[in-house]
Amino acid sequence: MTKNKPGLAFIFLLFAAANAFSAQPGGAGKERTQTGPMAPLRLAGLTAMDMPYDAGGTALLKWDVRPEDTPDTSYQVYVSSMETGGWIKADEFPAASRTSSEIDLPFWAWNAAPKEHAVKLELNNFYGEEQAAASVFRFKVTTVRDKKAFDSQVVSVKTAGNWFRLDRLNNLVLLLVIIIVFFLAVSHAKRKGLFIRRIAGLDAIDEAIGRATEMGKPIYYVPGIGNMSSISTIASAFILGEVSKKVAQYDSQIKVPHYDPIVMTVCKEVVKQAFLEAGRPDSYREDINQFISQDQFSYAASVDGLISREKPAAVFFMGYFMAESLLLAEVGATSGAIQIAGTDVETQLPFFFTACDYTLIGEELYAAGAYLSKEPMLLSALKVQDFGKLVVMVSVFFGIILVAAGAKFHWDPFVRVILNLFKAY
Amino acid sequence: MLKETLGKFFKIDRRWIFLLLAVVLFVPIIKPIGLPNKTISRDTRHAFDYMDKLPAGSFVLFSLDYDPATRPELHPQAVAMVRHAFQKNLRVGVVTYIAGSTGLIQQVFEKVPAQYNKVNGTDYVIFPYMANAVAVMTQMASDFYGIYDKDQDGRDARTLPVMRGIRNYKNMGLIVCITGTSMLDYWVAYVGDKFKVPVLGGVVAISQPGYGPYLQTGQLKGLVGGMKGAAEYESLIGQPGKGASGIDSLNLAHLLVLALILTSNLILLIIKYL
Amino acid sequence: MSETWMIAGAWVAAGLTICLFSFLYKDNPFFKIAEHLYLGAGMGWWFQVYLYNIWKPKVWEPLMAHDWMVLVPAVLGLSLVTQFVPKISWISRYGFTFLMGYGAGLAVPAGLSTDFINQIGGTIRPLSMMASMTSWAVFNSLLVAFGVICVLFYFFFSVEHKGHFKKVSNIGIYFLMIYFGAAFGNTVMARFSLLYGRFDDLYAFAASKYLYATQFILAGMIIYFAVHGFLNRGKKEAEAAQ
Amino acid sequence: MKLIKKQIPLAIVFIFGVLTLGSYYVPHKLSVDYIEMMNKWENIVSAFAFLLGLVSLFYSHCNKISRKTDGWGYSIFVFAGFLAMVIPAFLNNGKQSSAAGVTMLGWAFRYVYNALSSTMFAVLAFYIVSTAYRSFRIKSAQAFVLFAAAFLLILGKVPLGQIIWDAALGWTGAGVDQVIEWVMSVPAVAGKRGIMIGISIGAIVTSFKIIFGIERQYMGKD
Repeated sequence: MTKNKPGLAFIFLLFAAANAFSAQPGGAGKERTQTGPMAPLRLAGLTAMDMPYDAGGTALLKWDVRPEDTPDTSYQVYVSSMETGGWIKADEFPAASRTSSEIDLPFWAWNAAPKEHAVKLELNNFYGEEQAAASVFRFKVTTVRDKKAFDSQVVSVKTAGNWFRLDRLNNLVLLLVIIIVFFLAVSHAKRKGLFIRRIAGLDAIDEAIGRATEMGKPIYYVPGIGNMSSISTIASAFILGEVSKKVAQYDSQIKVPHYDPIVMTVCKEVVKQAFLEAGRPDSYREDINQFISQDQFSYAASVDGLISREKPAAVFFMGYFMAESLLLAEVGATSGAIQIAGTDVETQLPFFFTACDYTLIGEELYAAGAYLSKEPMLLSALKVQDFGKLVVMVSVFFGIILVAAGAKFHWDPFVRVILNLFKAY
Repeated sequence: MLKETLGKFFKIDRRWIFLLLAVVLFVPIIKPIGLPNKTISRDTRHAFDYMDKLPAGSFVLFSLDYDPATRPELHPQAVAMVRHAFQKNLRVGVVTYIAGSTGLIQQVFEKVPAQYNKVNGTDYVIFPYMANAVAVMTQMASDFYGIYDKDQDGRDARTLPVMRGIRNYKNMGLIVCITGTSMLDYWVAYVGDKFKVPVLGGVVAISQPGYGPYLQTGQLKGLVGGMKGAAEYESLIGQPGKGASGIDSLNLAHLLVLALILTSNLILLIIKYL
Repeated sequence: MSETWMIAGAWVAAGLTICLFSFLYKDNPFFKIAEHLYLGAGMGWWFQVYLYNIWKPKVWEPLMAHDWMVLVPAVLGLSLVTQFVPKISWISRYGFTFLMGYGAGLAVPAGLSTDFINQIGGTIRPLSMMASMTSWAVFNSLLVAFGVICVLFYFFFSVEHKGHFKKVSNIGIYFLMIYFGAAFGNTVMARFSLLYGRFDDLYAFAASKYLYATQFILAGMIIYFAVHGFLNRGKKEAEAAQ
Repeated sequence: MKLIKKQIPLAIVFIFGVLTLGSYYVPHKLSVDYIEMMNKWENIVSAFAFLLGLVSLFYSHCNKISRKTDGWGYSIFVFAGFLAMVIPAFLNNGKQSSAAGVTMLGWAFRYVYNALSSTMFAVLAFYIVSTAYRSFRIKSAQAFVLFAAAFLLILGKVPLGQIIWDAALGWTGAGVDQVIEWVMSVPAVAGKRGIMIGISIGAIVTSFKIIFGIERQYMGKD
């Protein structure tokens, strides 16, 4: 992965160069000399342009930093949509502030020159959204010193919507890298025997099902309150398949109370298939999957009631959970069940971890499905995830060394490059 | 023998614990104990000071955006801060962007104004619920009445004595946002920063640490956090109320949890090593 | 809302609250009633929310205004209902696939920026102030970075955790433990506040204004449990005597 | 048949997935409008998904009542609860308050739905205590760390705990809030961040599987 780094940086630099070239003011900011009683004070380099990388409706004003920018001086920016007059005060700030380097854009998309003032003006604050995007606006900057105001020349611009958020390039590059790795891994998925380390807690599943069989009590499998597009629910459905296969083999009972009707239909298929694969289609019953409620706490209340009445031997909590996690787990613990939980909601993990016998933490839940089923496609996806984590570990490790060194020796541009690379815009 | 008894205690019926907790939480409601609460956190102090220093007659805009779920923590804060505003003879305007909070706002203003002889329309005004908070906040910057032309009772807002001289944020002394949602972030980002209006916040204890950066940079002038913050604010204005009794309950309940954890570990030690 | 309704409300609310709390003692018919009421009320609440916030303003009204675009999601949505007819249940795939595709498309870039790039950035950024940091702050920043790497390694599935690897992933577990403990402790107060809020309501309903709703219901509940317990004991003794 | 049963649905996933994904990198108004429209559509489609749940609920409880299974009488209360929310909603047109004050729906929300849901939420307070009693037992070094972090957070959150800390450990010069802040902003952040990063990668990979039609469990079997 370290080898890739210079390559990435090179791509960024290319873009930066291309952008610096294209970001030239060009014809956008036409200067006009105003003819009036008061000769305007010329601000060198005053240009108005369209703010890049946005949906339109925001203008950008730039002019050079001047030696006159003393602390007691301030600038006022005026905007107008009319040919003459109609000035609205849009902004006011001390002269020693608002340089280009204060605009929060990465180095490959923005030239942060400290010798230049740059002011972003969101025109829809002053005009309607339609007008802000469509008309030509005129701007002037007034320098205020000792209660005296000097107008600048007037510049104008029409804003436009842009087609690419160059500032999100780092995100896009990362996305492409992951897609490539993803397809590499998927196309090699048929290769057997991809290694996955043992996941503690999964052995407990067998133990729990065995115990339930011995005691002749049911098993509850709670898939949580996620919908089918949450990853934990998808993982949970895979685990449910494996669990119900074992349940069918042992001829034990399983119950699955549902929050989401779509998840329920999926789980019905999964359980049916599992019973079929285990060679026990006759034991499959429609009421294994049961719809409870689509209201968070009434779901919890009802499942609590079920658990405390039926006293299951084992309870699985796998999927997406919110505040009801502890409501469910504590009742399960009281009724004496072995509890195995797994969720990727990090705020709820502490409660499962303390109240249940075994807990699959975050990603372990995703891995569990792969580990149990040994399905090549799942395993290869897990490899992509490991690759991603490797990228993070390596980036953090080298990032921290480089940034610390850079800061120590005051290589500010270098530090900025690294920080920009790892920032989402 | 001792071990056996302790072993029993180890597996104590949870319902005794439940009962203990219920008692511990309920008693202070009936009879506030007034456990010492000497420390007043810096952020609450700042919030109090800021409001305290406003000249009489300044207009304070309260954005009360909490629903029944966060009521126990935030309602006492709202009551205490509104009280303080009335004590200092400030003008109070109330807006909300959470539909569930209208009833709670009603509860605040059923009792508090009467204690300070404040009149609806002259000293305070309540505006109706509005959806789409950010759009409304931005709009208010240019013309307050463009959004709120009538108050909750349908009176023309422009003619109310309490609104005299108020046109937009520039005429307001302070904005106070009490919320369990991210509404406070909106006030800071879209109003406080942009239009240079001071903003105070009141939030639930859980989200309190997240506002550290805003406080550091002064984007928030002060912050009241959780029941503790409410109790502190009450003691600053010299009016102990639900916050104080709440913090009594919480004090005892937390102590109970700690005692339980320690006992269970102590028993574990004894059973293991004696 | 008249006075009578207020009092009725207090009785209903206090009753339902105490019925649900009674589950803490043990399962009982009152809890079952409250539980089932809650099932219905929960679904009823969401039904009217969808009705008045989505179906009416976002489907019905646009249709009446001849905005035919909303037919697309409405048909996709209706397709879901074919789930109940096994023969044509494949039609529901059109609705599902739309939901899944849109959800997945949203999740990818958002996950990349907030949970991936920003988290790496957040870990290394503090050290860019190296020159002005105290050694304690430097230590903290390094500790966070070290912890993140160890925890990530704990979730690394491609190598067996043995030897040195085992040590690293073990350190990761310690960081997880601190997080779990701290998060648990941090939530305690919020939960207590909620319970305090419920008790505060019950206390309010105990006032004479509400005709002592809380006291009467609580007393009724206690009497029920006492009588029930007494009768059951009688039964048990009778069984034992046989 | 395979085309409309399988390939078109998979094409839908792919097209909407890629368009939505791409719109993140395109700031143009068209892309903003697209996302707004999809948002609205998604709202509408998921509102219909709710019907699935409602029908399932009614079906299962009607079944219980008609078959007179154990405890079928309670199922009647499901319908009672449903009507208790829906009838006032119809009467008040979905408004919780009007010029005259709280409406019937507002009443039903406040005294029925809210009383029930906040009570269920509050039950957590009891469970958090009993869980703490059971689980924070120091049986290993890891359990000790868990215990210590939780103990510290519980202690330091209330004024009385702060007084106790000052009395017992005041000599160290570190206030309990400072220690808590350190724990929350240093080691706890590391733990949380590690979990979050892992999860986000998992989510991204699974989303790819969905977009490219590799993960299609949700479509059910043919």
